Amino acid sequence: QETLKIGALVTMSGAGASWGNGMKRAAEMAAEDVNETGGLDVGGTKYMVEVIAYDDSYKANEAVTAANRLVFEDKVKYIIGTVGSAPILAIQPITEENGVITMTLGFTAQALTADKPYTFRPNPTTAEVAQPQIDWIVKTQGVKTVGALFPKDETGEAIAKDLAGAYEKAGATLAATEFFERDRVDFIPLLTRIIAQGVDAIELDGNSPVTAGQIVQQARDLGFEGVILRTGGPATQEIVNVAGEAATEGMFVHSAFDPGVESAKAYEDRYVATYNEPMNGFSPFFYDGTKMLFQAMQDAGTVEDTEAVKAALEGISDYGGILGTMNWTGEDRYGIAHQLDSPFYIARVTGGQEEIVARCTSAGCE
Amino acid sequence: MSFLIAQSLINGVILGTLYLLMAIGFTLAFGVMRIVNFAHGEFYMVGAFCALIGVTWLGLPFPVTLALTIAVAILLGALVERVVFRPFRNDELSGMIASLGLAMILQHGALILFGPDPQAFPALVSGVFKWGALIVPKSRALALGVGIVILLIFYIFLMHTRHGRALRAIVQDQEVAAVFGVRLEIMYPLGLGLGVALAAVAGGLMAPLFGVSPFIGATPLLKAFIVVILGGLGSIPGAALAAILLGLIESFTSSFVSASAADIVTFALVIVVLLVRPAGLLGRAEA
Amino acid sequence: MRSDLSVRNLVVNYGPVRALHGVSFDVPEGQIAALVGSNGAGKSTVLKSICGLLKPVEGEIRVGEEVMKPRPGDPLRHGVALSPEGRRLFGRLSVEENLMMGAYTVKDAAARDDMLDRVYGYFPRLKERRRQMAGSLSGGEQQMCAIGRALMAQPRVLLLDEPSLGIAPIIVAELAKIIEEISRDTSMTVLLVEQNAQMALSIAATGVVLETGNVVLTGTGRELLASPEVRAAYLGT
Amino acid sequence: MNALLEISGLTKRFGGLTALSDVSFGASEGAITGLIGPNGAGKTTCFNLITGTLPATSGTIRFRGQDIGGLSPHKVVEHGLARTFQAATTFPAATVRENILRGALLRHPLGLGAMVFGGAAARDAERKARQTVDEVMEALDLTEHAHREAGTLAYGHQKRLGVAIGLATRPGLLLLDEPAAGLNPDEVDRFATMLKEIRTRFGLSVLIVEHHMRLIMRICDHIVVLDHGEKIAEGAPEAVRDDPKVIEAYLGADHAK
Amino acid sequence: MTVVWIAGIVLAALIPWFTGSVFHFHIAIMVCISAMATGGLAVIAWVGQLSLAHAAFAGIGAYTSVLLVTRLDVPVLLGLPAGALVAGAVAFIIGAPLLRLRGVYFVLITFALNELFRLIMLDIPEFSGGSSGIAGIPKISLFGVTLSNYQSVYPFALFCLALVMGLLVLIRRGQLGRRFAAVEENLALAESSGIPTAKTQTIAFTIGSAIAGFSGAFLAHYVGFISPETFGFQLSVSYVIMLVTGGRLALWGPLVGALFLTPLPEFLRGAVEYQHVIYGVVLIAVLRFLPRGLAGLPRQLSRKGGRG
Ligand SMILES: Nc1ncnc2c1ncn2[C@@H]1O[C@H](COP(=O)(O)OP(=O)(O)OP(=O)(O)O)[C@@H](O)[C@H]1O
Ligand SMILES: Nc1ncnc2c1ncn2[C@@H]1O[C@H](COP(=O)(O)OP(=O)(O)OP(=O)(O)O)[C@@H](O)[C@H]1O
Ligand SMILES: [Mg+2]
Ligand SMILES: [Mg+2]
Repeated sequence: QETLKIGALVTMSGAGASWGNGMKRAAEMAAEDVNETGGLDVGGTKYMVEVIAYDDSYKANEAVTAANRLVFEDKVKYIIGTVGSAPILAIQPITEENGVITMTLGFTAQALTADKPYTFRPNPTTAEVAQPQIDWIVKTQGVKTVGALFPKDETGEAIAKDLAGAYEKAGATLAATEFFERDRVDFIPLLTRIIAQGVDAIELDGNSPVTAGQIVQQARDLGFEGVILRTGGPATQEIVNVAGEAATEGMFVHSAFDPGVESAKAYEDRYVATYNEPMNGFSPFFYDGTKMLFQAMQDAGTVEDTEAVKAALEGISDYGGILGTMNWTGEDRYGIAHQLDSPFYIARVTGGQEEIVARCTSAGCE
Repeated sequence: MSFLIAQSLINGVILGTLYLLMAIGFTLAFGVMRIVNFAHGEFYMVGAFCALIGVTWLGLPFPVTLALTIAVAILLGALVERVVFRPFRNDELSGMIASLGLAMILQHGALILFGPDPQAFPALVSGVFKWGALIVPKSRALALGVGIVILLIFYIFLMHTRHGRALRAIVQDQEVAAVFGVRLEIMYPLGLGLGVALAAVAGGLMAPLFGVSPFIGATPLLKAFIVVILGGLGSIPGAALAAILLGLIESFTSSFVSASAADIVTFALVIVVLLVRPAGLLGRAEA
Repeated sequence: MRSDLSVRNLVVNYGPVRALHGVSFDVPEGQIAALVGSNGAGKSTVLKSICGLLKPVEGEIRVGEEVMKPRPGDPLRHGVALSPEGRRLFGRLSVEENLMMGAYTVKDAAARDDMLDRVYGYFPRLKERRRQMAGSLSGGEQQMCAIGRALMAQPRVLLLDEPSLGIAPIIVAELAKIIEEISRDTSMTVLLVEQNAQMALSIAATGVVLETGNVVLTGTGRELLASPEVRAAYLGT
Repeated sequence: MNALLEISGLTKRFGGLTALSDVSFGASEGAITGLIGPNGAGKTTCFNLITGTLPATSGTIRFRGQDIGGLSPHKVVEHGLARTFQAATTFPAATVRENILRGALLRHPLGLGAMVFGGAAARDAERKARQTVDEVMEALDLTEHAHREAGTLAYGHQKRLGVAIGLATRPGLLLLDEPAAGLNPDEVDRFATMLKEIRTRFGLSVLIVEHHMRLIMRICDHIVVLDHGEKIAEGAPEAVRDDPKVIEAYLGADHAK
Repeated sequence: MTVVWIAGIVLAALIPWFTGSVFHFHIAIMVCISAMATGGLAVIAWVGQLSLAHAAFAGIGAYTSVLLVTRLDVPVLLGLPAGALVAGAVAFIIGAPLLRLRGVYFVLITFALNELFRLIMLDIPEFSGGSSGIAGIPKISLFGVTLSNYQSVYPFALFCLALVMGLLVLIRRGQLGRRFAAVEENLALAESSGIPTAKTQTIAFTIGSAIAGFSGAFLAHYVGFISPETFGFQLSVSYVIMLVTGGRLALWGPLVGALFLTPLPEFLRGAVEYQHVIYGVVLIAVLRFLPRGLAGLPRQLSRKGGRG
């Protein structure tokens, strides 16, 4: 019996910690699953899976040091991480050169390119999910002009661009966009201006849960009565925590998670029971992603030859994950099909809870 | 347009006062005790968690919670003074760096205890005051009112009582102050305790507005830095002026130019002020 | 309560260097004593030890019957106040706030205000400058403020370290009168360290001469003034 | 005697307070000039203006015929004007020798390269500077303290060290702010002798602020009296001592004898 | 004393070759880079100033070199000194007004400056890559030979560090160091002893910031990725921590600080949750029990031994 080490290079301190913990725990639970059955059976050898978790504090330099340690010291061939865009770009020279398969959350488009064959992204980004949802919202809610606030960072800027295009296509306009420094807590002046432009809706995609919550609350305080929506970034519970039930009532959110789906619900329950914290919305993707990685190893019959594992991973299709059926896409957008496509939903918040109002695929909603 | 100007003015003044409240404990530690307290934001965070525990876990009324928060914070501050800052009383730089260590301990301690996610904090009041088109959210008005009262009490204590005077004296010459009967072993912990208490009260008051999580300390620290630089070392009126100015700049640039411009303008102003008036807007030059 | 000051066998070190080698002397209640000696003799060291700023290696300091603990603050409780060498004002407090710091432990507000008026009476200059930051005062003004601050404590034993330092001649004469007057009116015990031995010894009942950490001569002020050694060494005539 | 330092119409205001108002006087080559006056008269302020520590509100300051108003202090020192401070001021953590050496280097300027990389010029400069230091220490009787840290010296010695640092810059005019404060009369006398010696030995002129009338009367060739920021008298020591205005403002009746 | 120091440091420098671990090479390279940057900060500290804008100057050096190399095809070997030069030039220009402030005021204004740098870089994405930064930065190459692996970068890093430390030794021992010390101890007296304090401080600030620029450029080419966030306030703080832990005024302080604090997180990385708490505790303990920093430890020990 042997040990298979998997690295979790995620953010566990600072503001990205919610995501990082969600990812790390997903990997741990996936490992627990196979360890309980006596280990992962690859080509006749049983491997006990061990997750080695390091914190990158959402910083590129830290991530590089941690990646070096994982790759050269711990000799891992698989890394779950990173959370942030800058860290993934910073560690790719190491992971790609050494053939380390990496599963990142980082939203940057540059994370997936044809010359980075070992990087995969098991969660959909705005680029994937925005269009169908926006089409649906524009159609059903009669939204014409939209205002949006984004953090002035890589993710915020990328999302702003994607969304502007998506609204345009849907026949509405992203009329007012504002970028702000991350630590900002007061949005009243920005909202004052946006609302004064007479927008029908406010879009919150790209903001951290705390920020999104503050924006919702302050917008409602200012008497904004239009639609508030968030077409990406599952974090409804956190937003409700910050803004309160009253302010979030009727808000539309993106959700990857249908509590009606048995396996998904089971995962959430297990998560909460194990860690005694609410589940982060990205966690299920990385659980599925890790599981797919295991399957790829089994398909390839090796844990050492990551080239073969990579090929096997790329070959998986119609994977039955806890969130639904999953496939690799992204050839046309990124030049490499390393982007996972999975079903998702539009939910309305009522009484602090998500209530699914539309089911979507990349083709469209309802 | 004139509506937007009036609303921006109101927003700016309110925001400035909230910033003042966030900053004032730092001003005390810095201007009076000569500690550049990088853990200030974490004490704000601790205050917010105290309020959270009081209101949601223990179900206490908000005023009671606030009073308890102050008590806890004074004790915490006194303890921290004893354990961390005492050896650095005459060494500003080492004290400053020790406070960085303290900040790490507090933030990650909170992370271990409470997890990274923001916590739900029930709104105390909801709705807005309206005058024509002008709007003031009631939640802010409340924080503002309580904040101003606390600031006034604090100002009177520091400037017009003998203990306040003693606090200001010990930093300049603790030996001589002791010779005249000031009890250092009480005054130092008290001074820092008050600074911490002010930070914590700010955290408690603003928890309903801005949420509670282990990471909320960054903003108050940044604002406190700016307010202190602009306002001048230990000058409370200076801090007040600077905070309002900061609020107005943020409000007006955000409303009329763009949000990212607000920060650049703020920092550029900080640098210009320091160059033109090194002691800050109302600060007095070092003797 | 008696307030005579008695120093017994005081030994003080700075690191490895011994500054006082067993200094003993007494100042009777209500009298003025002058401590004279050349630079580095250890006069300031004696005063600092009395008010608890230095911890003696050996020796005992009493006010009346009570032995004082060698830490700052305790001597004040026994009524000892100091106007230190180098003034050491609270530079960023105003003149008046400095004076009020002197009266930090004085509970009786009326007595305190009364004393403030008296100090302003002695040094009208301070009254003119009461709102000015002490750090920006002229040297002599600072000296007056330091003396005033010590007076504000309403001590029974007043320690003055070179009060005439940097003070204009016209005020020095004044100062001697003030010290005499205070001591007489309030039966305050005064220990005066002075380079201006002429002035100090002429108002002192007792004189103590210190040389390299040892007491070499004691006597009444008058005796010392007349003593040829003292005249040669400290009066420059 | 030529006027080495000429001050005319010097005025300094701090906010509403006029610390110095339209003061004019001079200091002659080779002479010791006294600057006296009651506390707060503006003497130290006057020094601060001459040496560039504070900017003057108005007035001109000429040294050897050159206008040195508005120059920064280190430039003023280069012109040959050194000063000591009223409070004992030293480099507390350095030894006495090192303290004086820091002043002595002024007369042996080096390029940035030589300062970092050394070389013959740097060694030469250092050697010459050390010579100056030895001379100064001897003249001011500090040799026995050469290796002590300045911060541990008794007050009186620290003041003398201050004079030594100033002297090491080889000034033409030395400005002394109460150099004898804290000395006993005997030491004052010795200081007076010492000062006269160094004046001849180093070819100095001196402008001195002091409250020790003995010292002033003994050594000064010329005295300027300030009161409330204004010049109230000027002249030979005896004349100044007997001037009723000076007696009233500064000396007091006791000195009139 | 110096001999002991040098022997210890040479031994420490050899560790990666003994263990042969690639990761240890990485850590050793990071130590070199941090030690250089901290060395620059030390030069500024010698005139009594603490700069919280040190990361910004590292950033200026990094961006200068990266832009020269990627846009103008300048060889990296020239890019590194160019980074130092530009950082130094910027420091020289803004130094004069900034350095009128001292003590905590200088700390605060440099803090503001670092933030301003970050914000401005975020606002000019055409040069800085904005918040997504610049990835795929060319590796260091010497006369056409690319230092492609860690084992080959390390000797070069050691060489650069030796240069920087050599410069520090020369400054400290020479006349310039004497002037720095005078300014640090008593500015007013230094000025009136004929030392041009403003100029002296500017020189220190320029040299220190140029060294920071060099280290930043090195970092950029080594790590291969930079963004404005890389050179944020946090990095400045970590340099300050290294300096003070090592010993603020000790010649070997920066090196010792970097040597201690760069690997320290690695010992704690396993204790995921507690590592930052432990780090904080260690920091406070070092400050408290070793007031002269780690570099002062031998002296402190020998003194204790001598007495007891
Ligand atoms: N902090 C110190 N560290 C080491 N030695 C000191 C310290 N303070 C004073 N000394 C030494 O102790 C001796 C006595 O100093 P002290 O200040 O008591 O003298 P003093 O009589 O007051 O002289 P002065 O008339 O100059 O004020 C001197 O030799 C002095 O150098
Ligand atoms: N920075 C300042 N701000 C306000 N007032 C000041 C400042 N500096 C000095 N003064 C005032 O200016 C006047 C002149 O001070 P200066 O120090 O020149 O007096 P001086 O003649 O040297 O007195 P002394 O003999 O007591 O040292 C004093 O009344 C003093 O209080
Ligand atoms: Mg003395
Ligand atoms: Mg004076």
